[in-house]
Amino acid sequence: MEVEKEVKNKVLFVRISGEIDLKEADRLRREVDEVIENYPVKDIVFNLKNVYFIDSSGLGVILGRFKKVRSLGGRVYLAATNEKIKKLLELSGFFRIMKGISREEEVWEEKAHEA
Amino acid sequence: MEVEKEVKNKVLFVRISGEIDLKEADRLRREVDEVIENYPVKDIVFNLKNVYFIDSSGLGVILGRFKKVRSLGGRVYLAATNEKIKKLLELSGFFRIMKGISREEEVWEEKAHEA
Amino acid sequence: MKHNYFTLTIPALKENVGLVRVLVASFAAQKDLTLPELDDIKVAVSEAVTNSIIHGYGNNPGEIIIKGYFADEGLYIEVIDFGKGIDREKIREKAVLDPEEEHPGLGFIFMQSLMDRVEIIPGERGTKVILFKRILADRTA
Amino acid sequence: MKHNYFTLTIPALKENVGLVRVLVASFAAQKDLTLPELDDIKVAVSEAVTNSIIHGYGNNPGEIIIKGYFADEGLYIEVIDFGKGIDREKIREKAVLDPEEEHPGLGFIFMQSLMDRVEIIPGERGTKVILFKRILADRTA
Ligand SMILES: Nc1ncnc2c1ncn2[C@@H]1O[C@H](COP(=O)(O)OP(=O)(O)O)[C@@H](O)[C@H]1O
Ligand SMILES: Nc1ncnc2c1ncn2[C@@H]1O[C@H](COP(=O)(O)OP(=O)(O)O)[C@@H](O)[C@H]1O
Repeated sequence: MEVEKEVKNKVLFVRISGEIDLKEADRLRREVDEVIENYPVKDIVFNLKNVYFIDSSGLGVILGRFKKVRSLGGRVYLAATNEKIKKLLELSGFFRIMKGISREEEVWEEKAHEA
Repeated sequence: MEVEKEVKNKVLFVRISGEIDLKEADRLRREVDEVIENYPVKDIVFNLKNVYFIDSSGLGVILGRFKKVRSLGGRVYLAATNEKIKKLLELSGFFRIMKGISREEEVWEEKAHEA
Repeated sequence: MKHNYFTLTIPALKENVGLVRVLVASFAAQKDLTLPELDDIKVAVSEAVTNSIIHGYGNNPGEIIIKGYFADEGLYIEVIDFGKGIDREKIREKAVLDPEEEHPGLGFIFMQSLMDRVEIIPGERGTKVILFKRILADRTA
Repeated sequence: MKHNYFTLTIPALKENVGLVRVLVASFAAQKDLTLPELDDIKVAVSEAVTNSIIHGYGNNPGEIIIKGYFADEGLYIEVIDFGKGIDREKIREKAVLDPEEEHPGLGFIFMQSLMDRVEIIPGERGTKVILFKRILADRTA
């Protein structure tokens, strides 16, 4: 698993590639929380386009971050295009509480609508 | 393992891709022998450029074909560029009895020299 | 193909979840399964092994046994641990959208959605989970 | 990384040589080995398992056990069969360039060239081959 992070306008972009399973979940949690705690972050975009494997350990980290930002009025967006990843996001019910997008940039449109 | 065969001027070109281990060795032997028995074949070129795994089961098939054509005055050429395959051909001593080439076409030059 | 099977024993370590996935996927690929079917199997097996590590052994040392075999026109995968044992009540009582901690009960939801059958067998010590994926008859050749 | 290991039991079938390669390669990859080193290990393991199938069991049914573990600053792989047993005389007596049949004795030549140590242990029944590959100290982290 490789993780790249970027904050723009209070939106944290987390770009992940590779596999996210039990072995990687702790590191992903730590990396994201470190940014949340040290920078002004309201919303998070998880870019999962280059993730080729994820299971409930990885999804658990995303859900935990969702709870964190939600308590401060923030939202979580999931950028996923791979069918197998989307199937799991569907099954887990994530798409009911987080917004699926196909390109990171869509987050700005979404936020404009909300505003 | 995928095998493609072609006969040109009594030279049989055997182009192999994938893995050649115990599971595939029988089929490779059968496919090559079928051509040798039904067409006028003097020399063989094994093109191993797209082989990403070979072990002694696969090399045993090549050695067996070498013996067959040698008894009729033929030769065997090995087209290999991948370092890990070349290392095994070196270790096995194959390069001492069969000619290594880097492109299939080199076989015509080699034969011109011999003539 | 003759009757094939495997039995793998590993310590309950995080880095072995991926190891099991790789083995199970190449074993399953000996039959004619589609890539999405192989992906389903990988996720389900990952969930069962993860559960043995974090719930069965609570991240403490222990051994996990994984068995695979083809029978009843499909693939069986068994994941066995000798940990604290499973409390059936705990399964599914958790709601996905109001997660307690970071284990929202997705493991069995995934196993059940992605496989054709899931059996949970509490052992004398520990837990056995049996996963079954049907392989369409005309593709078992 | 904590002490890791695996034990795999499979029937002596041709299609399982590749299965063992895949498992051993992903196990070995938990340490920091180079790709050429992983390739060496794959070939050596392939040879040992192939020998158990064709020589140990003479292509008849039987079981093979493969064990892997990290110790002595390296990787050990054991391949164990319960077949007809090995006749030490037969090893290396064959000349590579004058092959008898299609088994020119390359198996042990490859194992010995590609690994740092090879031990052949005739058992009461069958054969155990132990392969060892050193992992450079500054890369075991
Ligand atoms: N191997 C196991 N040993 C003991 N308890 C288990 C095991 N597998 C699952 N459980 C129990 O079943 C519950 C539900 O598991 P699961 O659906 O995978 O969700 P999660 O892992 O997110 O809690 C776990 O929280 C745990 O209490
Ligand atoms: N597992 C085994 N059980 C019995 N005999 C074996 C086993 N492995 C190797 N041998 C014997 O050792 C010989 C040399 O093996 P090897 O170097 O792999 O060459 P090859 O397989 O080409 O004969 C074999 O021909 C066989 O007689």
